[in-house]
Amino acid sequence: MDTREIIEALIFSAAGALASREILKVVPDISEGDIADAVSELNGIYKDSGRTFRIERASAGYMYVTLERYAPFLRSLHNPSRLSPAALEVLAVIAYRCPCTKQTVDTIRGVDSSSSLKSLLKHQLIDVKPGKPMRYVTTERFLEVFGLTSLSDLPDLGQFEELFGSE
Amino acid sequence: MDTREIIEALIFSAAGALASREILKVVPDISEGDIADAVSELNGIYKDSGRTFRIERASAGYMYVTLERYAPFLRSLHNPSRLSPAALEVLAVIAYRCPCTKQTVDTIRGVDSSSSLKSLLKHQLIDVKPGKPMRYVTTERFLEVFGLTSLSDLPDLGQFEELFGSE
Amino acid sequence: MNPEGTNMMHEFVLHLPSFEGPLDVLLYLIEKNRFTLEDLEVCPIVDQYLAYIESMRTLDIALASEFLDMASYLIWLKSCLLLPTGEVLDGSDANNPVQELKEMLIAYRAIKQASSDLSSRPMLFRDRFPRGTAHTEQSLAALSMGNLLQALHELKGRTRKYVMDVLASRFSIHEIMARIQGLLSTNNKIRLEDAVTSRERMELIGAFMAALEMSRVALVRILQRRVFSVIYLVKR
Repeated sequence: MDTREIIEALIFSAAGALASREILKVVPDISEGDIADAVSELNGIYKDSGRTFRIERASAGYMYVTLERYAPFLRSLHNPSRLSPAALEVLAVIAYRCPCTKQTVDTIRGVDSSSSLKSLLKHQLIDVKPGKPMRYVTTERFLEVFGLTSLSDLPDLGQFEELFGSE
Repeated sequence: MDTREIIEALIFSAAGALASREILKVVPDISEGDIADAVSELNGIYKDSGRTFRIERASAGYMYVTLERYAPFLRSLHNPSRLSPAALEVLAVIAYRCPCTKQTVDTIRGVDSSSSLKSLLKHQLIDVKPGKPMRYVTTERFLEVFGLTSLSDLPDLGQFEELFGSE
Repeated sequence: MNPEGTNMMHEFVLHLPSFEGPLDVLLYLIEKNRFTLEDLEVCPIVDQYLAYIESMRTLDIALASEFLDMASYLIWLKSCLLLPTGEVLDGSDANNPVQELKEMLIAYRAIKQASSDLSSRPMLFRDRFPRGTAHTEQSLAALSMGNLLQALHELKGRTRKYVMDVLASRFSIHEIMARIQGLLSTNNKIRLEDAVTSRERMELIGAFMAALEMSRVALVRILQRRVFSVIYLVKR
């Protein structure tokens, strides 16, 4: 049996992202690089045969996602919950400034952010960092949702970082 | 866009089996027969390109399954252990209130917590403290899972309630 | 109200849902006046902001307190600019209030930009959908602090007041009293610190209060030979 196909079956059957180390546990004698190669070969096959999904590299590993152009059809099936502009702003502050307190978020936005923080916590896009005072950080889920492999993938905000050093 | 591909994306993104009527809602002007045809064409494509999964017709609708011959690999894939919402509640009570008796947990939750306690013990997230009455404490593993260095790292509950209690 | 004001009022009403806060309103006004943040004329912006607040009030639209806070801040700022104090507010001084406002706006504009960048990325569950999974229970590996806190919060919503009273203190005096009683069932005399299981100050205080309470209801006698020496609890 081909290693590539075993890797496909593994990622396919996983609930959510599958970490490379999980794959390495099951398929011995291969490297991280072999997995990446297999994944790009598989994506090539999907592309050539007109498939509607690809394997994506997420922060936590590999996961299957559908192509963007099918989203209009899928949305009606999933009824996705939307993030409000306020929640997106809060998320942006936390992403660029994490860990940070609610007070920092409120100060930068000029308004109270309680309800956005609540909704982001519920969606697991942010988490509470252990310790006091209570500070917020973005989650792996956040990276997955926005297709980032790490926070350093975020575009540079220039002056912003100068204005606010991290807490 | 090809109807067949839309059907593929729909079944692909569904949690579990997807009923034909759900597909008919999204893709108008097709019949049940068209869906069945599309599915068998897709399965043909998967077979020809050596894919490890097929779409199967189940009583509840269509769903993706991996081929049987990959099962040995999938079984050895670490099956992530899961925690029910009830167990999470019990864990939270014990974390903030340890050491505490089962009776305390039950009183706070207003329901019997036996099975949750069992599951938490099995996952080594809590442990029994020697002595009488039997009292529960969180474990090192608990600290690991939540990224805490000690219980005093737990976020301030009052601060969290300020945020969440404002409804 | 003058025609211009009425006009503005309608304009604001049309735009209202998209303002995320007072800073957002200010950025909108700055753009509308074709000012840049670097070359900002404060007075017209202040006036227009105040007109906005006024029109909202006239229309009986509830404004978040932040909008009013900003209004009073801007009035103060304008008065600084108008007073002939001789001080020059040219943006070079770190304590310059105009500079402070500019920095607030620059930071907010950066965040607005960042949030629109985020929103323009192909988002999971909006533009890309993961392969479906039927799991609804939380995977142990994905557990977060937020999950734990939310679990407690939901619990509180269900069982109301009692929970928080109990959870507010990690060391209940009743529990420590029960512990002391347990210890005194096998010994006639114990040290106060034997009733303490952690090294936390709060628990020690709790144990002391428990001892006082037990002494009050004549369950124990408290003995201490000298100041700061060991405190003993003796069964009565």
